[in-house]
Amino acid sequence: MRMARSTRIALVAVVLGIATGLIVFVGMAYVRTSPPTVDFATGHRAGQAVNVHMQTVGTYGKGTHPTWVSYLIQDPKTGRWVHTTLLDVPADTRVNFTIYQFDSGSPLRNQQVGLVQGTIGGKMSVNGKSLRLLNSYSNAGVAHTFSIPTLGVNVPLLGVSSPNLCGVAPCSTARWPHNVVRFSFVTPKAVGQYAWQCFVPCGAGWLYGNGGPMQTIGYMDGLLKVVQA
Amino acid sequence: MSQAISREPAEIQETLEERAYELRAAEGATWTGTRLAIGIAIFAFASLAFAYFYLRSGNNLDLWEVSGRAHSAPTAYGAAVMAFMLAAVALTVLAVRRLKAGRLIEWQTAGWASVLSGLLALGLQIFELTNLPFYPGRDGYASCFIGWATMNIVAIIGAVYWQETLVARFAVLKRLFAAEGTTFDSPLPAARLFRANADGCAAFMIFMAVAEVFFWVLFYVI
Amino acid sequence: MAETNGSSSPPTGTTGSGTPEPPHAKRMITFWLIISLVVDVLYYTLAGPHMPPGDMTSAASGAQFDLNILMICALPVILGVWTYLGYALYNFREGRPGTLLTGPMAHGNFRLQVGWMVGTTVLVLGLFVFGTAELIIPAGAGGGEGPDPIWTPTSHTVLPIQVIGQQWKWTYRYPTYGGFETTSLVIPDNTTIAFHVTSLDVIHDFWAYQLGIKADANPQQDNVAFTTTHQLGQFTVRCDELCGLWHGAMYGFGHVVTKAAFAAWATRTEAQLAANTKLLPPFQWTYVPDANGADGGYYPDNVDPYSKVEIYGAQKAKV
Amino acid sequence: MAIDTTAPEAPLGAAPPPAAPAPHRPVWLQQNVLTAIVLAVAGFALGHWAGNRIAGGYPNVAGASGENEVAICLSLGLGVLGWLLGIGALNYPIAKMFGREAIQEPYNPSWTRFFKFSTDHKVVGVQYFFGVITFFFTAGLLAMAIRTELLYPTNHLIGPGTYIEIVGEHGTMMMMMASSAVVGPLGNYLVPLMIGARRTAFPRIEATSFWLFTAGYLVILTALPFGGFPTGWTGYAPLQTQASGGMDSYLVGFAVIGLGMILAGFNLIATIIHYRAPGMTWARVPVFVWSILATSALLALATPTLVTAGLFGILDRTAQTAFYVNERGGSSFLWENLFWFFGHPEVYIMALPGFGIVAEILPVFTRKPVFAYRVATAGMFGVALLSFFVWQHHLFQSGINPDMRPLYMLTTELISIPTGFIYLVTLGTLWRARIRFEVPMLFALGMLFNFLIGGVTGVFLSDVPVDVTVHGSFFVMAHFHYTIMGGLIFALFAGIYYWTPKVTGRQFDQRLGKIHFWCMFVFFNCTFFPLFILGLLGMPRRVFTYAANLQFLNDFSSVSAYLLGTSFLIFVANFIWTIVIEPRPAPANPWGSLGLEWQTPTPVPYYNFERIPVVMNDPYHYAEADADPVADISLPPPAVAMNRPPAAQAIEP
Repeated sequence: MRMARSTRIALVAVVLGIATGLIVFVGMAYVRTSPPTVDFATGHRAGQAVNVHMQTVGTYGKGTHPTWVSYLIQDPKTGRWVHTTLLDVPADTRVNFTIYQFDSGSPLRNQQVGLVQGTIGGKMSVNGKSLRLLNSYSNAGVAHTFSIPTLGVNVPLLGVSSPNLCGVAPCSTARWPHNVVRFSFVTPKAVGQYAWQCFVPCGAGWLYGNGGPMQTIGYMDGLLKVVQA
Repeated sequence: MSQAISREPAEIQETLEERAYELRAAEGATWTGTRLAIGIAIFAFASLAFAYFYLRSGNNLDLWEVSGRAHSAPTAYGAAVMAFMLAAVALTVLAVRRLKAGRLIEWQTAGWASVLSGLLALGLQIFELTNLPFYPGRDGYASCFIGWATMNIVAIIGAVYWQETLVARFAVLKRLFAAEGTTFDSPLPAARLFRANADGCAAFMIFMAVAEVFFWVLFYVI
Repeated sequence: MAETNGSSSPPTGTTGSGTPEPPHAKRMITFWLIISLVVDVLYYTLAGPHMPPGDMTSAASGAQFDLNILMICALPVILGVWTYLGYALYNFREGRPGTLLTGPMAHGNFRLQVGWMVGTTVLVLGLFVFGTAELIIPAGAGGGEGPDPIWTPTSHTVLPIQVIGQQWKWTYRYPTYGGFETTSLVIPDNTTIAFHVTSLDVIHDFWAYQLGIKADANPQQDNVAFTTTHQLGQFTVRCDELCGLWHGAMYGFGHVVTKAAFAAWATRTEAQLAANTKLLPPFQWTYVPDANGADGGYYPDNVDPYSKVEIYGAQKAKV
Repeated sequence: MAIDTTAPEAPLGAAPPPAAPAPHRPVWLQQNVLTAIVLAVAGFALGHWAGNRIAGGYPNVAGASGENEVAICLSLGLGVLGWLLGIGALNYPIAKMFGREAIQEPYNPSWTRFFKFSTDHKVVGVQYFFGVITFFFTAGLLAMAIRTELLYPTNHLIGPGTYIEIVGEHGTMMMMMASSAVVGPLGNYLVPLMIGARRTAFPRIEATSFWLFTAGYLVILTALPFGGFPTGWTGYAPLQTQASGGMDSYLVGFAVIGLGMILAGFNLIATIIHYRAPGMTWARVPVFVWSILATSALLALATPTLVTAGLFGILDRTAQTAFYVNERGGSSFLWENLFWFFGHPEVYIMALPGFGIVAEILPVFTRKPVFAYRVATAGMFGVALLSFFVWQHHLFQSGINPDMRPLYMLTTELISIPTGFIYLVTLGTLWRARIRFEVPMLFALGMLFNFLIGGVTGVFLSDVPVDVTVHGSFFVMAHFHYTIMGGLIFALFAGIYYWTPKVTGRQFDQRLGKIHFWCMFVFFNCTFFPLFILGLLGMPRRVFTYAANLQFLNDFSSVSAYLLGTSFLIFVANFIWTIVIEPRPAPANPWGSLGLEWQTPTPVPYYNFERIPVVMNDPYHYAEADADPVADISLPPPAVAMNRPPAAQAIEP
């Protein structure tokens, strides 16, 4: 145990240094796992509607979880599909959503979410056809929903009935069968972050179909960040 | 303390009284420890029994047992596992009695036979677990059965290991004792502690017998 | 060592200076009685009426009353210990640090010990009797009472509302209005309500804060909680049992409205939602969705006689 | 039975068989923490490979979910096994199978002994101290992250998924740490010294408990890279069954820590019962030892339920049984019952040692005997016994056995009676005392202050009608932080400041210690008291979103939490400076304690006592000038001296 004082100081410094380094490294690595945010707010002019394009794919096809179902958002500036579910939108603004839905459908766990709610006019357009309700037990079922429970927004997305499904994102609308769902709503005046999610139990392989991608931001859950434009 | 402190363990000077005192403490600790091990095992198995009765009496969605006896675990295997374990227990208890009576050859024979019987039980239990006629998540019974089989494997490994270390240690000690010209029924510290340990093992084995019979009845009979 | 080693009550010692000890116990007790009385009266008059969860319903005002009674019992206990600590630490502090004078020898005091045990026991049993009465008389005090509540309200007109928890939102079914299912919770004033709380997946907990209602939402369990509304207004609903990613976002607001307004709302909503209500499973107290999801998978389907059910309430397991 | 000092009837005869001499291993073959790391990593990799080999072919296990729970559990399990193998914890158990005696490791006075498998209870105590502190500070950093996220009501600095993971990780780590926080470092170090023993009953089991504790730390840390677990520390099923890989770390980690807890309690029980020095009757056992005995009983008997419940959880997630899945014949209530059957004794595992430390320290700084000694022990055992009968008070609103609620309300409120005993004892000890406000005393008094609030609010929670409002809210959170952080951790620091001179021969800077106390005390209360109000105002636990009008209180709490965190830096600085870098030698008995542990030389020799002491009195006779001394430790040298045989005499089961 007999060590010179300078040795002890050096030892303590090294231990503290390693500890601090580890903390910073782990902290940064952990924070870095958050997906990027697509910005629809910067440069927005008051009174102008915002157009958001998203797609849903049955399997993302690459990365750490290639089998997971996912949403993607198109960056309005570059036109590239970003693997994220975080988006900035301006407050008190009409947002027009266009969702390209590439996944197959199924009956719902709770048919209540088959109802279109919270959109302008209480309806959506599916491949150009206006609808207020999807019966998930008929036709192609419901593949996903886009729901913001705290804002009362709920839009079921019709499933694709073709067996030939896109398996690697981003999916090309020219190549793969899909449904185009359009709807609009007005963002709240209060800035804040609003959780949105999918209510279809589409996390295959998880209990109740609701684990994995269904509980991971960047896949089937996201935040609508309402900011002051 | 005025005298110099001996910091090397080998330098410690012990009086006869201290040696005797520590021996009694070690003996007592062995007794308490083995009984405490039984207590710990009781709480673990009681949790399983609780799960069994909770799921059975709750019979959630009529899913305690989906399709009656036909899909339960094979009774023959269960009975065989139990029988081999009961034999192991009986042999252990017998062996300890022989040990105390100074019948060392008989103790050794019974001890090894107990280990062998326990290993057979272990093998059968593992084989049964990997060849079940039902899916683990089929119903409450299936779940509890998998839980029991897993815990039984762990408990049998523990019990057999304990008995095996005893007979293995005996083989070594016997040579040393013979070299010193003493025998195993002597009041030597090593002999006393060995007997205390063997006694504890037998006590644990008796608990195992109770557990085997109890859970056999739960899973194969009622 | 025997407790009888101690000296008479209150514990005294003989070491220390020759001057007679001041009457510590009397001083402390006097101060404690006065301050307890003052604080209790102040609490009950000033804070009491505003304590949560308010008095919107019978359960809420019951909870508020209980909280106040407990506070009135607890404040003197806390003040007593603080008084004692403050007095003892100030008066019995060692003036000359560094010296190791000894305090008086007092191994124990039999009468004080027995008095303490009797006192705490009486207090505790009193609280138990009070708590039990306050649980049973107001029909479960707004807490979840399981599927077969034994403490039920006396009112003959109870409005049942089913609360369905799902990862991650609450929906409500009104069985007396055709079983429509909605995301808005509207309840009538001056009515006894039975909340039947259940879940379609993991455990949630339905907490209607201002109503004084809290009941776990368990899968395949009907957990009933009663209350009678007294006031109009808005109340908060939160999930109070960690249920996954959006547990923190699983909140909403409900409204207590007049009976007429409620009837109008319910009839209107029933008509509006009729198309979807037809698609819903028939109303039941509990529902059995598949453990697997839409795409199947956690448990293998069709390996044993267990039917593949995917929608809530569709069918029970085929036995 | 342990007070009889006469020799056994028969002569000792031949010496016990000589053990194999300690092998002289080259440095690179010696087992230490580095070999443990290497084998742990190897075991982890092997388990991962084996898990994928075994279960990778089953589509239900590793198909669509893209996650093979079997591989994760196996890699964690084999990793722990490799860790134990590498540190040398399994050397003797394996050697035993071949009939070998234990190898007596050569006495190692160098600092390297702290990084090895050591059977010296004093080394294990110090190892535990650093383990506990590391655990505590890691989980404390996570607490800072929690408070950071709660700075804003709806804006998220950390993000909801990460937030839930951090909340669960913080809670679980703190619970794991707190269940060994006192028993590990202080219990293992001090109990043999206090009862006059040269060793503990099962030193290898004791050492194994520590290395399982460290393994548990590593396992629970892996939860973060595996994606965390969304259930909080209570791990409620079926969310548990649904969660992703981090949940396996939780279940395996709790099982590993649980095994360590069982072993630690097991060893201490046997030690306290059988290794008390001659004359150390039950009526002379120090209160701290009583508290450790009560705690150890809970550790050994309550924890098996946790391990079993965890095993069921692991089976649900890997073998796809359905213990906790209602739709398959299981029950989500089963986990709640099993978990809380462990969980509530666990709460007292964390509270009792704190009582023990405070009751042990108060007489020293009041120069008085502990007041009503028997009431103190009765209180501790009353709490320990009752704690097995209260678990459903966590489930008042769950709908489980609603008709039994009055019973559980009664048992829960009854616990406040024995807890009240502790207050009687501590307050009685202060009566007409000569109180010295040294640093340990301040922490002990702080514990009394905080635990009072924690205890009284516990009565609120036990009252079913009030619980309807406060259950699952920040009120509960504040309550158990007041009892565990305000109770146990304050008591732990009292113990650390009190016994460090004994353990290290060095003394903390007392002024810095006082600053540490006041910062910690004030900011602790500023952090957690507002949480009571938040809970009453309707803020549930574990949420990242709250009503906008609660922001001030939350921010107040967050800022206080940062300052509370900073106060620990004072401790760290004090420790580094006055213990490590500029050691300040401590007097042999700086507080003037009569305790037996202070009668040993410092540093404590390997065998603690040159002669096994003969105890003549309890260590609380401060008031009596003519009282018998606590123990006679200066007996004449033995008439027949003999070298202790190197073989450990006890045979471990």
